[in-house]
Amino acid sequence: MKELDVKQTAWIYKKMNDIRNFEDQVHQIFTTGSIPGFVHLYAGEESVAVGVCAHLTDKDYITSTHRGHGHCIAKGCDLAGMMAEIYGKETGLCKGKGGSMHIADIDKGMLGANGMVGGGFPIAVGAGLRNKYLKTADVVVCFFGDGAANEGTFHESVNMAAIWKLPVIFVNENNSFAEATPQWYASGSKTIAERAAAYGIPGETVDGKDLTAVYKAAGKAIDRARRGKGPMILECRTYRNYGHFEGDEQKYKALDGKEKKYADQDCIKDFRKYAIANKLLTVEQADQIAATSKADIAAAVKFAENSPIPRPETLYDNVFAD
Amino acid sequence: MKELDVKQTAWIYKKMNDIRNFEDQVHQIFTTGSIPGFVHLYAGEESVAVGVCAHLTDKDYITSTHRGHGHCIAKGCDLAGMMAEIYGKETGLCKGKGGSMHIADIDKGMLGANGMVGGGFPIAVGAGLRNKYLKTADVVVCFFGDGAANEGTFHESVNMAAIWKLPVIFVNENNSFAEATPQWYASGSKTIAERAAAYGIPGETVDGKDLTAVYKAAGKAIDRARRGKGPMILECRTYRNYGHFEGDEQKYKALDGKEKKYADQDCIKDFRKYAIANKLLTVEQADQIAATSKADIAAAVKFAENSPIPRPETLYDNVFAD
Amino acid sequence: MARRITFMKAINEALDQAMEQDERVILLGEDIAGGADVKHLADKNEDAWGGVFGVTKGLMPKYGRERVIDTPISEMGYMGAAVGAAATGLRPVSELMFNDFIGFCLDTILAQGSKMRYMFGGKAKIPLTVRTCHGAGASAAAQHSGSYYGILGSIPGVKVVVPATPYDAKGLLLAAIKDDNLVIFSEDKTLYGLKDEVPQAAYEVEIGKAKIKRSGTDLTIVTIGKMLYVGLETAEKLAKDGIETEVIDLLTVAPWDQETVLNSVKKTGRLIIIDEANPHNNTATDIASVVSDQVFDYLDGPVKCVCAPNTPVPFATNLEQLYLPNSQRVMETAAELIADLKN
Amino acid sequence: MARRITFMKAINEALDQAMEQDERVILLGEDIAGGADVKHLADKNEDAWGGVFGVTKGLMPKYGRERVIDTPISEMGYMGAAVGAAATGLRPVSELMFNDFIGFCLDTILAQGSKMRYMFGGKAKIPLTVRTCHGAGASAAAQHSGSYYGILGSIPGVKVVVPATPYDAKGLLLAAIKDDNLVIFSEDKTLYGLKDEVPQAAYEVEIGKAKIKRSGTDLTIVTIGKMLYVGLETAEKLAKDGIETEVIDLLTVAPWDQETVLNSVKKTGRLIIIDEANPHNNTATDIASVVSDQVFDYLDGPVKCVCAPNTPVPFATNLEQLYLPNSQRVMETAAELIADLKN
Ligand SMILES: Cc1ncc(C[n+]2csc(CCOP(=O)(O)OP(=O)(O)O)c2C)c(N)n1
Ligand SMILES: Cc1ncc(C[n+]2csc(CCOP(=O)(O)OP(=O)(O)O)c2C)c(N)n1
Ligand SMILES: [Mg+2]
Ligand SMILES: [Mg+2]
Repeated sequence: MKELDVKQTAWIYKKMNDIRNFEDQVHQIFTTGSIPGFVHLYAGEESVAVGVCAHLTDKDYITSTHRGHGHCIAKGCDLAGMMAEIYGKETGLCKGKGGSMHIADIDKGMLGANGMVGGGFPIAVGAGLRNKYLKTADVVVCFFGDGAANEGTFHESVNMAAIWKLPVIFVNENNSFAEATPQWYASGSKTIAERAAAYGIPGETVDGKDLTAVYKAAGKAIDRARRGKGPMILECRTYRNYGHFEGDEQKYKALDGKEKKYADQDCIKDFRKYAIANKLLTVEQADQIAATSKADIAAAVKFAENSPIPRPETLYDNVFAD
Repeated sequence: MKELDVKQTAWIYKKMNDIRNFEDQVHQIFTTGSIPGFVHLYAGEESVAVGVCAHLTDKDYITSTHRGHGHCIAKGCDLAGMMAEIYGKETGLCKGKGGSMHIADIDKGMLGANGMVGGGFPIAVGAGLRNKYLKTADVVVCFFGDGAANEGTFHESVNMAAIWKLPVIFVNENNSFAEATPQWYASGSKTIAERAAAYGIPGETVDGKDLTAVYKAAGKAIDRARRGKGPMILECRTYRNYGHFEGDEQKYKALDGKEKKYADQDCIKDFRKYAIANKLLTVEQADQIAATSKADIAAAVKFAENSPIPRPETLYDNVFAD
Repeated sequence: MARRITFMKAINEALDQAMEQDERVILLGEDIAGGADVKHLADKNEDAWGGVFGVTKGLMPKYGRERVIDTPISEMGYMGAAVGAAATGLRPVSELMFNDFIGFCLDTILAQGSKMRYMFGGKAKIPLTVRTCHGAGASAAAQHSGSYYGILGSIPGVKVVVPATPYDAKGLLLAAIKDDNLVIFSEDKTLYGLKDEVPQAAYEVEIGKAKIKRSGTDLTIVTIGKMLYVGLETAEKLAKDGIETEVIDLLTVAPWDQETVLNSVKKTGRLIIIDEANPHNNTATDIASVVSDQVFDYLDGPVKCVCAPNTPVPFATNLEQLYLPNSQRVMETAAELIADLKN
Repeated sequence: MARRITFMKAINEALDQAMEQDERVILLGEDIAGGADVKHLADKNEDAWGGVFGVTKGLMPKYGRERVIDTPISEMGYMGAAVGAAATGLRPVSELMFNDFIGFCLDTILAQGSKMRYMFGGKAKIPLTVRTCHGAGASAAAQHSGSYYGILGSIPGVKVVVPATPYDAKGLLLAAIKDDNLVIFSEDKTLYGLKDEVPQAAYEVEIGKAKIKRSGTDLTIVTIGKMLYVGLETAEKLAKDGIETEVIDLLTVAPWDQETVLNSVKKTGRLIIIDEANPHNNTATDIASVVSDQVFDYLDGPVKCVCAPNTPVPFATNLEQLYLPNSQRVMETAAELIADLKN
């Protein structure tokens, strides 16, 4: 496993900023009505997607969720193409036909956001099977929420990955809530990680707001998977900054109880401090990265806004491959 | 929990014999071609169904599986009505429209055998919800196989029963195989019972060939559920005497390995010995019960054979309730 | 009956009145209250959401969490639990948030709830209502915009209703909950805000009966759900050309009302069915086949189906609008049928 | 081409040849080998079952457990894994033991496999074949005897084939595996023992093309799967009365071959479709609606569907035989259509 070095740190800090800026922008634009449908924002959870994907190459796969923007950005999807997709433009990564919940870029190893909670588990197992069958050392990361852990697909998929020792790392983003339902209500187990025992694989819970903790734990898990040691569950305790979707009043958030610790942390500020204190970034570099990120997102928005909507005839395209 | 007394012992010994004789008969008749379709026989696993159902009243519910004859008999379904059903006769418990895999008798608390592996879990949860909502002290027993424990419905249902503290006892019949697939291959966990931890509920494994062990553990679990303490998983290690279905060559059975201990035990002989040694039955009583059971099954076969096939117009009945 | 309420409120009121009338009625679904086990909400007896669209809002505060049950994200589990609760004497109403999630729980309908009574020789009764929503037009993309009432309606033992107005939504839902069978109640999510007159008192609209929403003698248009408005708009336009269109709101898609439809076609000799479902093996084609068979000799032209194309629902707004059947497409179709009338 | 093999063997041979030709082809399913991790079988490189009906027998010994993968009883899991493996470059063939289990895994087809390419703007390719079996007649009762190819065929992005002969089974399966799309290959379980001539060498039968199995000018009968034999039997009987029946084996139910069917009906003016599925919203009604629409002016009488009744499949043998469409029912239906010809 790579230790955090200067180059990696800059990459991480940029990606974290990209996600935050991207989501803050979408949050704002959404109120103007330019973005159709609904969006689920990843802001607040950046250290999970970035801390994990920092260990991946384009040949490694990830599966994602309805809250997929962060995973996409961390896995290298084009920011402008993503933004255009969210706007429903033909220049979007999916030609405007998928939207926020279905952004995908298979060439980058991004197997798709997924509108079905729990829909990604089996797909990740399939990609893991493929990697094992082709004897590659590539891995698959399956991101999933605390709510998704109660779907039957979780059980079936983790079990299959376990008995076949597939290179799949199940990364749980426990942000305390599934929509308006607390994890402590919906799960019989206290943590998600402890469910790993039901499949004879390791499970670990880390502070998902702490980039370095995620980075370290994910690095170990991914390494282990690359070496053919099989899957594990890595639970990252985190919190979403916004509502479940845009427009959510969030009456269920308590902020005095079990979730407070995670709600109060800003993973990007914390990582910045860490990086500077550990001489992995200078203040100037950090400011520079933050500024570049802002500019990149602004450019993405501009690209999206100036892009054409899909030509009508594309409605009928791509139902089947020829 | 009731201790095993003389009356209970006689009931148990009778039911165990009924199941064995019933299944042995079906096994024989099947070769003659009088029974249509396929049947999954319960012979060898009698102590599980009987040891558990000994604690239940008609107001308690059970859900069953494709291998349901034993559960039906233990829960009090009429032997002749069952046999007629398996023959596809109009006098059958389901008027010949269900067959072996769909025997049900809701008045007896028997919510149906089920052709879908894992199909019974959610139904058991629903019945448990009903019992809790109506503030009864009645329980639900959900019988399921080792193979069924890998269905997503297992996970979803046990979790729901756990968070709602429902009076549902999940009784696993671990007979080493799901069709031709060993439990040790298909499950990431060594035992089924240890999966209980993933839901914060107790799990226990007992020798499912030992009637007294099942009886004791089930009694405790059912008592606990009646007192509102919630669900648990009770795993009974057992073995089926016949193939998965009639006609199965059983090439996968090893009998030298992990399953040998359970394959070699005859739970009925063992229980007879135990009952006599503990003065719960005399030899004469035991012989008498065994003889009555034989006669009852013979009568059931005769009833089935002499019964009429369904009238053609019944094809269209009972799709909807009016 | 001057009171006007939304489609959503009409559904909420039906649930409320059904629960008031019968203690056996309970609700199950994801976030149908929301905020379970959140202390500050419990202290104030508040729900957090009342359903993702707010349809069930206020029911938990009134009836408590014993009767308005938030479930984990476990569709097969809680939908199957609803079947089990129904089989054992309750009258559950379970909510499948989007009909597109049917892929996670179809067994509970296909193999269990719809077949139990038959397989058990008439011994079971499954008084279960499944509320769900369908329909494109909300930019919800391919996995949240499908219309699958036709797939569900093909299953023996299942009744499927698709209301188009607040009045019928309330009455059909009350009837569904009273029905001793598995009834799927499929709501078009884009209609939730629609307001119309709805009586306060409880009433039932008969399941299995279509309604003639406009009488006519030249052409029959049968519509499903929201397509009613496309049908009415088209009828309006056609009236300007002197074509009198009979518009029938099907209301129940399984089993659909053959009598009303066939009688109308006997009169008009021409039929268009508007169905938002994908075009194959859907309710429209079923009606077309039955009508073409049963009243063949009355037909002055082919029965026409106007449906969504054979594609998933696209995200981009302009494509989604093209995807949905609209009055222009129906007009074009009608033009073929009524060419003789115009000459 | 004098070699005669069973329907089951034809399928087995197609799988074998596809695996031989292309390393990316892997098989997934419950007990498709059987006896995984049983030492005495491993020592002898034997499978225990080769599928519950023996269709995949011998493939594991030949290709190993890496390519013939026994799965846990986790339909949503392994069927979804097949989608994932297909999306990442393999060409999996997954077996759903009975099509009735679709309720456990529909999402993998409805929301994932069929929609990925569209939702992703053309970026994904899902070269996945799902083998399954349907059909009544084996006394397997309501949960193991349904015919759901029509439901699956209503989903955009899915192709569905239903072979009726060993020859077509082999050729269509090889074509399905070569196809870059999600193809459902639905086998009638009561045909497994049927023997017919099948070439040894690999060949493909084109997906989307129906076959005229008997030519005629008076009446067209379109059949799906096993119903071919009901159609042929009926044609034989009708021939005795001088009625020349064209029998078309549909082979692909989605997308079905409009050209062949429409051309035939243009010639004969009369059509009966025999479909074992339950009667509503099925392939038969779809064909009826399209034909009634497209060649309305050629029709000498209504298009007729002969299907299963709107009930689950009953267990008792006599009821099950009544449930299945048979030649007597088709003859009765034909009598109505050809009354004029006979006079
Ligand atoms: C199969 C399915 N069930 C339910 C939903 C509705 N839904 C969308 S997001 C969500 C909550 C997911 O919670 P979690 O897994 O914790 O992810 P988070 O939103 O917290 O990131 C639900 C219930 C869905 N999209 N798909
Ligand atoms: C949903 C579903 N998947 C698969 C099957 C096929 N099947 C019937 S029984 C069985 C094995 C069940 O094994 P287990 O749960 O251990 O029960 P046992 O037969 O050993 O009693 C399988 C796979 C089915 N009937 N339903
Ligand atoms: Mg969450
Ligand atoms: Mg077993």
